[in-house]
Amino acid sequence: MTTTALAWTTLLAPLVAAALIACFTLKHRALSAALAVAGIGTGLVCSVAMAFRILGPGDPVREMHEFTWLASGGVTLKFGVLVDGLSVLMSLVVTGIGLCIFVFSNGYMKGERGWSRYFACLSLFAFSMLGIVFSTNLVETFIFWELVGVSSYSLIGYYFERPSAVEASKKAFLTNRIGDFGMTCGILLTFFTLAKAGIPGVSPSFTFTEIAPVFHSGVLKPFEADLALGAFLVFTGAMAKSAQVPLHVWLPDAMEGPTPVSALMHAATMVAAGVYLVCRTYFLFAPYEWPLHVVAGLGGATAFFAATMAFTANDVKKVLAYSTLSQLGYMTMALGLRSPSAAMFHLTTHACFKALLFLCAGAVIYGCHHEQDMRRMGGLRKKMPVTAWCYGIGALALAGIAPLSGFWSKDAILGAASGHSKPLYVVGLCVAFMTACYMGRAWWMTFMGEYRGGEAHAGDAAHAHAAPAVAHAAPAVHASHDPGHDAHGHDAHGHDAHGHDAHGHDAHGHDAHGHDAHGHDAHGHDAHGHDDHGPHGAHHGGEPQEVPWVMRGPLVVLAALSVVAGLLNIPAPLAAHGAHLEHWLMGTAAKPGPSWFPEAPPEVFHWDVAIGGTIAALLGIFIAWKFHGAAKSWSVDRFVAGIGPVHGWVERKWFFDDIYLFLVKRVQQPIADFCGFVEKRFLKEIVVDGIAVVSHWFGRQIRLLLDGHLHTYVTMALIGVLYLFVMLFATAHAGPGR
Amino acid sequence: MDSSLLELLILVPAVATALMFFVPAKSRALVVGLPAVAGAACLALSLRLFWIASTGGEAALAKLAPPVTAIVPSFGVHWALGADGMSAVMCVLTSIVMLAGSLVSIRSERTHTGIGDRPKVFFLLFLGLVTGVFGVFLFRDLFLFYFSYELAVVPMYMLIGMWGSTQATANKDYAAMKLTLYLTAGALVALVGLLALYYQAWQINGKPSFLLSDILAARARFDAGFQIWTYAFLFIGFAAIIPMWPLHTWSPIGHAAAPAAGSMMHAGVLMKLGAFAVLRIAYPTCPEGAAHWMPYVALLAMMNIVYGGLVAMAQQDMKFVIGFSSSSHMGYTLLGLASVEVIGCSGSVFLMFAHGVMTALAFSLIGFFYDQTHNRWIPDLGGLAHQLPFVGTCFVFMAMASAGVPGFANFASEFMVMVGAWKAGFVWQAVVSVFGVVIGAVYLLRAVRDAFFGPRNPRWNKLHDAHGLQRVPFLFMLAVLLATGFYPRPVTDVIDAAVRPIVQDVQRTKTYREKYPDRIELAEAQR
Amino acid sequence: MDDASFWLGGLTAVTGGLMAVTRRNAVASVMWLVGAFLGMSVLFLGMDAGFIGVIQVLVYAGAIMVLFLFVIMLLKLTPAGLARVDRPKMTIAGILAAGALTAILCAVAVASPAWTRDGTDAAIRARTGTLVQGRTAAVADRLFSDHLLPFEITSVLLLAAIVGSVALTKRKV
Amino acid sequence: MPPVTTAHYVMLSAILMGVGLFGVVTRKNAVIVLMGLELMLNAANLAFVAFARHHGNLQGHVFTFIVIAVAAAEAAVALSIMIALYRLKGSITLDDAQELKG
Repeated sequence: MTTTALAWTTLLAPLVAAALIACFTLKHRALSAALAVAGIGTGLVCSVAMAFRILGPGDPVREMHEFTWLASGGVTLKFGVLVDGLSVLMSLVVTGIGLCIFVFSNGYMKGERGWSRYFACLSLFAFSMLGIVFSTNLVETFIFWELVGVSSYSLIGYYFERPSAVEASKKAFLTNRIGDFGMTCGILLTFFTLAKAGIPGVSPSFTFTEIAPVFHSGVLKPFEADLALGAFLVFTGAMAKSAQVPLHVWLPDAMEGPTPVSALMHAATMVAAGVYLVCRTYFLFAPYEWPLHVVAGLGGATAFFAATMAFTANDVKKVLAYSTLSQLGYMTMALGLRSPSAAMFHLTTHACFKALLFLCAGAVIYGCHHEQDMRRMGGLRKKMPVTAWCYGIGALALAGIAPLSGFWSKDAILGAASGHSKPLYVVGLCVAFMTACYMGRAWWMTFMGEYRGGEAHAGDAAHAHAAPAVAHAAPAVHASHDPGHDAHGHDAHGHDAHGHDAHGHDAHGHDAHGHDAHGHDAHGHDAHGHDDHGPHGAHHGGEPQEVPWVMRGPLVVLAALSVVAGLLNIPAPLAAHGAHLEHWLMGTAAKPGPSWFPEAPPEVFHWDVAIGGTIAALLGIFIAWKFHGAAKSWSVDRFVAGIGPVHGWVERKWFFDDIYLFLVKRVQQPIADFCGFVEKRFLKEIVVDGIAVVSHWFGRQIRLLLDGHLHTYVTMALIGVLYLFVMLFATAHAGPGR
Repeated sequence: MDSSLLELLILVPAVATALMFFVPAKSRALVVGLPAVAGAACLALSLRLFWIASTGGEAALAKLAPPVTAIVPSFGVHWALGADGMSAVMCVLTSIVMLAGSLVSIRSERTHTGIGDRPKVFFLLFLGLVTGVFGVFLFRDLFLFYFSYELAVVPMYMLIGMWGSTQATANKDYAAMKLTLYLTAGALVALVGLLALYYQAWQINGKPSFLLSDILAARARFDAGFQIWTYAFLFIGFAAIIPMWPLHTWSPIGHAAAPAAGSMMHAGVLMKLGAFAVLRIAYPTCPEGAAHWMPYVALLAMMNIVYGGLVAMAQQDMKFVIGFSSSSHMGYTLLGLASVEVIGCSGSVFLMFAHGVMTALAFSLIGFFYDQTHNRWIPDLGGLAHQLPFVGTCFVFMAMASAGVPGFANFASEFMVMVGAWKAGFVWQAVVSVFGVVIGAVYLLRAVRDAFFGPRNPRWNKLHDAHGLQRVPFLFMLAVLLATGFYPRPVTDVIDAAVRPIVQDVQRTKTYREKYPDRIELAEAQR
Repeated sequence: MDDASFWLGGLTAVTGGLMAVTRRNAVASVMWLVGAFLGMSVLFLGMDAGFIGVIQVLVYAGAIMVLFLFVIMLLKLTPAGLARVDRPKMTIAGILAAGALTAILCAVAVASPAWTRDGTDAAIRARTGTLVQGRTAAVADRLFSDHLLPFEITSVLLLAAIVGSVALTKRKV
Repeated sequence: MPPVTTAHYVMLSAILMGVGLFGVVTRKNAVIVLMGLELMLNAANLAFVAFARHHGNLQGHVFTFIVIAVAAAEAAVALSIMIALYRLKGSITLDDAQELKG
């Protein structure tokens, strides 16, 4: 198989899987899961094969295969695959992490109703994401960009009976649409500016390999303003997908989807698409200053704000969501600091440990019977040892503790920052500190101390009303019909019905079900998942327990990856050849043409940066231990009181949601209503119906002539005849004839 | 068979209409089967036509045209048929909607709101309408063209008036009257333009002839002023059916009041006649006029897109949402036409196809649940995906198509329009049209959320999902959208070949060159 | 042209007509109308239109008027129903219009030299070479040659009229 | 007294037409109105015959013959309508029949 054929296979295998599931195996759970896993597995195998071909010690190669997708009026839109170091790396990330998560889903989604739908959407997502990865041109990228948005919509809104999930999916889609709006404009602006420039020998094209050289040739000087704007507009697409301030608001809400989805899309891969896009189109940005400054600034801001928000989150997933935001900010910052390879490196390591963390969170949620509130966890280290260890590794990697993978990539970014921009370096250090701190907080709240889930909470009665009865309308039957279910030991833990009683559902005929012990997978999706939900009336029954191996396996694999992924790019003094990844990425275009990445000195290890970052991380862990660890010597409440209103701002997520809500409710909807008003009251009732009323009035007047009396008609006819005669003779006599 | 392909395309629906008179009204199977069979036959013929177009190009299509025969020599009415890529695609669209429409109507037997009563008359009118539509797409004689145009428009009055909805928001009498008045008034305005062409060509050629080719032969001697004013009449007349803002108010209520198959035909095909006629008649006969007016039309198109979308956002009735979204989407068609660029106009034609199928799917789905719920008021619905998983899934797909998601033909066509508009220098209009996609997503997702998602609503527990054969039309239309969306090139190549000479004609005019001195020239795509 | 028959017939016809449309008694109207028709017949005969003149008496004065009489007898007409139209404005307008129309037609007839100067017997004979004789045979000759189709269609019309009258007057069973 | 010419006949025809019209316009009773109509038809017949003589052919006669036949048919149908009307309304006053007014 040629390399491009491998790429095509990687790309299409998940699509085929999705199509097969949608068409044939909707009713067969095992088959659907097998197909999906097979699809992504094929992708992984092919990616590995490609990696061996592309990423040799010698000069990296680039291979491409394109066909015309649409051509009209001199504009040709093409489709194809572009295989080089960048795309192969990303493809490895997507398929590798993807495979882990697909497998994990087999356990996590046990008993869900839309099992096949889930796997079809997951496969569709993998297809779309791989499409971005292998895309050869801006339009193809955009197409898959949108498809990623769609599959994300379908997965965030997976629990479509839960209004909050539907709302979140819509928010994600629309926010991404706003980014896409900018991106479309950017693509068109770039394309037509190039067309206007009329560079000899280069036909206007969307294809990277064709337009990239032009940007480095310097002939585009007169069009600098337009092209810089185009680059920025392309970045707005990345801004939405990679959740940069101010288009980040969808990501925390996207946690409404099943946890594996959060792991795959909203942590590891999809949100990295923005970073990947900027890397892929770095030639658009490299020649200009201000777009990259904006990128760096927004990245820094995102990193910082998101990190603060992570402190106030009590949902085990939301902490990770904010952390994702923050890390994406890091990557974006690196992009803005002209070190895309550092960004890609961090993307890769982050994908490993963030997927790991999310899957651990998923395991915790699963183990705690769909409890997501960290305040009612604790002590899980003893009950779920594997999960806890994995989480610990992931958290340390995220915090950037040497020699785990996160350390190396974070160091690369901090190194770039210290070289280019001191303020951003300070921000980077702050974020490193905060990251370690909130991850420490999450660790101690979740895994250390005593289990708090079993305690009864005040306000049960009040909560009983808050839990919508609807949750139970969904049939709580699947688990009990699932033969494999017992093997996981759920029954042993007895999801006793009392947990439901606390919700006040007795009146809903619960007893009739007789098997509500298994209801955890179908009920109560409304009842949890909101960190502002306050204390739940009761947990969903039973003690937490370790998850089955189908879920533990991926955790272990990802944990191992999180440890070793840093090896990809150990910088120069520490490794013999140094910075392999950088070599692959930087050298991507060394042979076929001018580099797409800016020329930069090879990454070297800075001891000062490494020590600074490590100190910040250790300090963060220490402070977290002081607040949340066994000692609890410092009080969170006193700290909150100390910082005054800032805590409130953080809790309100720095008011971004409020601003958007205001825009939607107070700006967009009134405009729509105004247009509706104009349509109904003005256009329809005044203009159109007005014309009708006027003609009707005339009709009524004329109707009076037709009074039903024959004589009137005869007389009128007579007058008409008379008129005709008069005209006839008058003209006949006037004319020259006769 | 190829030699009489075009005649057959006209005759099959015409003969089916005639046969329908003799079908016993009691025999439900025959009454529904005849249009379905005719639809299948038309689809086969249209696909054959499309195949010829895509393998042989315009030259092969030109050979299909039967010899021109004078019907009324004294007035110059001729039996003249002709097809190009544009008409081939539109014929395929019409056949798809015709087939799907008749298949969808099989279901309505059980209910009272569909076409449960007097199905024979319904399908008689339906087939008559289709005959007219095929006539518009295929006749190359202005008289027969206009005749077919009216033939297509008038049955809609009865379809809505007799089988329409009686809801207060969409009163069928009001809707039917409004639609008919608008469309016939528009047709009359266009008639002024057509007659102007006829007389002008008569004076130049020295013989009366409604033949499009005769008029085109005389075009070289039409002066610019004549072209500009004639174009204004033609365009405004045809714009009423597109429908261009502010002539659009008949359309949403027309959609809303019509029965499912009627809405499908109406939104899916009828609305496309206007833009088709502009490209077929107005552009070639009055290129100076096209060059002169189109920048202003681009502004109105912008209005269509944004205003239509915003009004759709303010709607609560499902059919009105789709209705206004149609008027928003047709804004893209207008913008594409206004761009006077090959890619823009091709995009318009492709969008007509894509939107036709998409909107037919939308109305068939709405019809499906409306037949059972008797309710389209979005706040009353909710959670329908629990009871109607299949229909719900299709609806989500439809909404995605409508929101311009890649993978559906709508995306490709709208993107072409945007490229065309930008290329023509209508940068702001293009930006606004891109933003229209965002607006579209807002109201469509909102409609999907409120109608299909959310907790199970026990009020709708008695609803039946589509099963077995009932799924066929929905899947069929969805498959068409996806197939052309995944690989649009076969369709766009055919359209492009037909549109290119028409547009290039306009681009060669004096007016155009004066208006766009710094036009971006792109190398023609290598085929 | 036969002057005497013109003045006699014309006077009878106009008088009969005027009386017919002004009588309050419907039967009297019919009788006056019969008189008018007889006058017409005289006019026709005076123009050598023998066939038409006879037909006029047979069909009009005979058949049609008898039909009128029958109907009037059947209908029990009340004097109120026979009164004049009681909306004077419209009536006066009608009368004025009718008068004006008549006046115009008369003026045209007088003003047209083709009808006055060239309308005498001598002038007609000089111009056309003959004065047509509307005898039965001559009319029939034209009727059954050039005008056969209209003639036949007339029979269809009459048939339709017969069927129509029966259908209209038949009582619902 | 000048000799009678075609113009005389045309004038007579016009006068008879006027008389018939006068009847149609002034009378309420459908039967009388119908009589006015018959008079108008006759006036037209007169003109036909006069012109036939004027032009020296028999076309006018043929036409008159057909007009008489049509008049007979018309009278028959009209009178049956009147009978139907009378049954419906109890009178044949034209003002009573105005169902189709605007």
